[in-house]
Amino acid sequence: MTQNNYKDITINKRIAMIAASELVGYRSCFVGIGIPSDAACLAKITVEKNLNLIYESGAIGAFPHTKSYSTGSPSIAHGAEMITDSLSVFSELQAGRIEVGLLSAAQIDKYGNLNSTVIGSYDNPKVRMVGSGGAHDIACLIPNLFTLMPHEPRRFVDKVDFVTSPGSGLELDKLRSKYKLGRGPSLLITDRAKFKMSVDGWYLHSILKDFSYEDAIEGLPWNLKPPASEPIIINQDIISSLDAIN
Amino acid sequence: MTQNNYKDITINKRIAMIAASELVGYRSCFVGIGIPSDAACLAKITVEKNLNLIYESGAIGAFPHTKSYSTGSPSIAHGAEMITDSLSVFSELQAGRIEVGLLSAAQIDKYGNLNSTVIGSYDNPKVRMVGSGGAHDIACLIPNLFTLMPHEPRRFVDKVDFVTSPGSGLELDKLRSKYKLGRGPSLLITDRAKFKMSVDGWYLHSILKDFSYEDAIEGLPWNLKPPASEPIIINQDIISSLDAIN
Amino acid sequence: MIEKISNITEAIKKNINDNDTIFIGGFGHLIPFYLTHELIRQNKADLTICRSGADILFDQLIASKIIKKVIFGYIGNPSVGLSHSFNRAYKSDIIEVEEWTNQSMILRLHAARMGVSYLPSKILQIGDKPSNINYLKSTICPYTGDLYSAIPSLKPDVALIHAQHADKYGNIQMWGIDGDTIEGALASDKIIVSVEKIINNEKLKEHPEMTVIPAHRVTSVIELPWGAYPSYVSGYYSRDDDHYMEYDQISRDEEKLLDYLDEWVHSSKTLKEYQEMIGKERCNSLEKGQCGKK
Amino acid sequence: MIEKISNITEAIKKNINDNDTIFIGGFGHLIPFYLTHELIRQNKADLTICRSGADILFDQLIASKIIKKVIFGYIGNPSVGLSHSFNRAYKSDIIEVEEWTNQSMILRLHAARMGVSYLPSKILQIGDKPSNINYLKSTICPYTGDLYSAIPSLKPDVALIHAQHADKYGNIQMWGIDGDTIEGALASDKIIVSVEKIINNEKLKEHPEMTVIPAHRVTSVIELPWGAYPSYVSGYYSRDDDHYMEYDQISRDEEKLLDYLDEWVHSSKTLKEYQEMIGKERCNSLEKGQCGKK
Repeated sequence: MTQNNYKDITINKRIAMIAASELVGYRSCFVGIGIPSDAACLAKITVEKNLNLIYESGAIGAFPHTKSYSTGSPSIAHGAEMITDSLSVFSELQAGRIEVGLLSAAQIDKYGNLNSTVIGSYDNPKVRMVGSGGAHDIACLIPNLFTLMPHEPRRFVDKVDFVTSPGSGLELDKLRSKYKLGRGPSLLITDRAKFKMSVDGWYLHSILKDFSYEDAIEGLPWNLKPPASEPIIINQDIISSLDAIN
Repeated sequence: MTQNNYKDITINKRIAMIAASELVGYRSCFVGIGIPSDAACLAKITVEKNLNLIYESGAIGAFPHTKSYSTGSPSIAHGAEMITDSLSVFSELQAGRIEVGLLSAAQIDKYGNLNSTVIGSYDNPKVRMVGSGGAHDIACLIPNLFTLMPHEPRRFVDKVDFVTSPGSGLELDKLRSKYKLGRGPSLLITDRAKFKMSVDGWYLHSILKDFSYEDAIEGLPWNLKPPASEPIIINQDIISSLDAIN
Repeated sequence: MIEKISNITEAIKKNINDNDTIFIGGFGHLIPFYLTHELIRQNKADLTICRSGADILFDQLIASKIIKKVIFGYIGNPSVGLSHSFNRAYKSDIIEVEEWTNQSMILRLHAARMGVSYLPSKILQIGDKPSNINYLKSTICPYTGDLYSAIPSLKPDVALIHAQHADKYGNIQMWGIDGDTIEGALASDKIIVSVEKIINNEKLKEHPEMTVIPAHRVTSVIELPWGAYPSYVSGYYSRDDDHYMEYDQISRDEEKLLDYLDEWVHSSKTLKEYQEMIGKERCNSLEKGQCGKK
Repeated sequence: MIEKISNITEAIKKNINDNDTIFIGGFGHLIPFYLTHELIRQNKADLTICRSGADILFDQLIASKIIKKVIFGYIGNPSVGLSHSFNRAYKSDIIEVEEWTNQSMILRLHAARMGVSYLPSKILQIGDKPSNINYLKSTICPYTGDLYSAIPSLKPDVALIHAQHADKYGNIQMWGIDGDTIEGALASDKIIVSVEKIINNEKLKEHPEMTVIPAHRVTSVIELPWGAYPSYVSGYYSRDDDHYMEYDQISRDEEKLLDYLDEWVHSSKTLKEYQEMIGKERCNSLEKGQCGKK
């Protein structure tokens, strides 16, 4: 499978495989349903067997083998090493005891602010979405935050309509330090590239093999220079295990 | 057994039987080891079958059949309907969800202040005792507090050496209201009599059958008038069940 | 001992008043659908409903126009889509909304459970705050000077929850995913519980660590097997994911949703009718589905 | 997966430094006697020990002169009498003391577990405060104006606890009386656990609701059957009440106590020696004694 063109892999799996590569070295990961959960599962069965998956429903050491609709789904409970309550999990989060978190959202901006609340104004929105859930809490508290987004240009904006989950950058960094919060999103992973955070917002760090610079920035509203780093090549173990995730 | 002279009953059982009589109508009781536990068990098997016994160790709906040394002893866990943690039990206490509490101590004063910390000064005591445990917390928070004391005159003082568990009376009532606390001790039960709380401290409410006014106040330092109420006669069911407690 | 076993009509009629604030249990798991539907059948009015993550049961209550206010951290149809009835009500301003986050909702309930009027937390100090919680205040640690949000307590009048087992005195046993169900129940003044099965007190005492709410805190217990359908019950039956997906389509259309509510709520006046709506075949299949430890 | 199984010498040597603050688990039940005795055998220095209700294990540590400070809500020999070594040390001013109440100790640990530097509580506003906690401050609810004590968090460096089971990855399973054991463990930076039995991961996952500490939080696991003697372990053995009563007599006399420590601690260099001190007959009798669910 090494000869494969990465473009033949589905969008969600491409995001999951890049994210899984980034989870090496972590022991505990706060995950939500969807691509975050897939990425963490993929890491756990390949490059980071020591990773403990933690869901806000209270499942710890979980490892869902089938599609999960809710963090409280049977597949999350099934095979978990521990089931406690949400208070315990969020307490661990606030105490800085969970190392890394993965989030997705409807919109992301230049500083990694995420929006899952409204498109338009809060009181009179065009689209009313599901709200924060635990996303705000994770974005504030987790020491290391990775944001995962399919490369759909409408999701990438200069300024999100509503800051559900706060980002990073010069202004927010000061507040994060003042309130003793996590350092905010350090990484943005799309299905085409990897972006890292600087005081001036996201910069393009590296591009997935088989994709061009133009692919990586296509339709994104930010000013993004070509990356200094080599193309992203994914560990063969991860590629071989992609069928194990949904 | 109705003809029995109450003086033939042991001191601890006499206290327990009066206290058990007072527990009618309550649904939940915070109990410690010793006479409090005995009294609550006695009530539960006789006059108040609906009483749920709650121990600070986290045992709820407990019903120890053998002697317990610690609130965490096997006999407390054995046959309990629920075992949770101490945080939960103290939370229920602070939320006003436990109706009545029973406490004992080394010293008691006129306003129901209890001492289980030191005899003498705190920093340089004659006797250093075990400290509050949960006693301070119960005395502050429980809506209804009964104090149980063997009639040993040295335990009854004008002013306790250290207020481990705060009492009642004019001054403390104001503070209890300011801090939204429980109303403090309303009842003192000895093996000879029952005392109730007024703004001026304890008054002698009634005397156990077979004991005299002189017996009831013997060696007590407070100014106690003869009671207006009839002698205390204990429900026959309670008397018949005294063998069930230690 | 006082026996707490009741029937659903009486339990809801006696214990829930118009204008009450109601915590509804279930975090993906153990959502008290049938018990809560009784609020709709009895046409209660001006209720406030609350929990951290709310799913389609909240949508149904809002569609039934018995809700004055909703307090939540998340509201949607998990992994499927939006809460369409909530969204319609939100846009047309016919319900009050108080929007928090999951952690802050849980801390609100935890504060009430612990008997204090607020708890300090690091969250909700940066980012946008929904205008409905502009009243949120801050607090400062007197030792470290650390700055916190002061998360205000939320003490519901009544909790409606579903669990696996209870004894007749009202001791409640539950296992599997809890989320904020126990926290919300213990925060509430009254607790009404539907269970898959009433078991006897001796059997219950074999596993005191499985008891999550003690008898003296419980108002009423009702035996309602399948009462958590289309959510699931560990040890009993799996989640009907298809039902949730179909609900997404149905609830986009107000007319279709009224038909759905007529079938699944108004016409299911007895538990037997609800079980018939689910159907024998589906029951069999869900009992065989993944649902965790017996 | 990282394996956490260790031996007692290494676990204590590597993970505990002089001057550390150590939470010691066990509330009547599951007191980690043998594991904690290793602190004495290794002659650690200037330790601070803490928990809510402390019993004779604290007395032994104080008698061994390795303790600089003790933080507690209760200290004694439950239902039997006083902590004589503590009392001698208290009167001769050779240890620092910080005396709270059981609820405030638990709230201190709960604050650390929740990641905040204080929690509001109604207690400790009236009555006498031990002079050692004159530093206690107050706080006020910004919504209701309610007045509270600000209970400061307490985050121990290490927790030493005993439980029934662990798997080799460090998932810990426990049942029966907990008290503040889990709260104190989760509040701590490192967690060292002795267990009656190592079980395999598959068996552990049959009961995920019995897991109380997840693998990634645990530093070391050591299999030490009878490690909680003379306290007890639900499902394994009962409490040796006689030992506690004899200890009261022995610990009144410093000479006798040194002999006791020599036998039960210094000479019990291996677990086998400790078990021999207990004796086969006593073990058999305690296994048959009341000890709760298997």
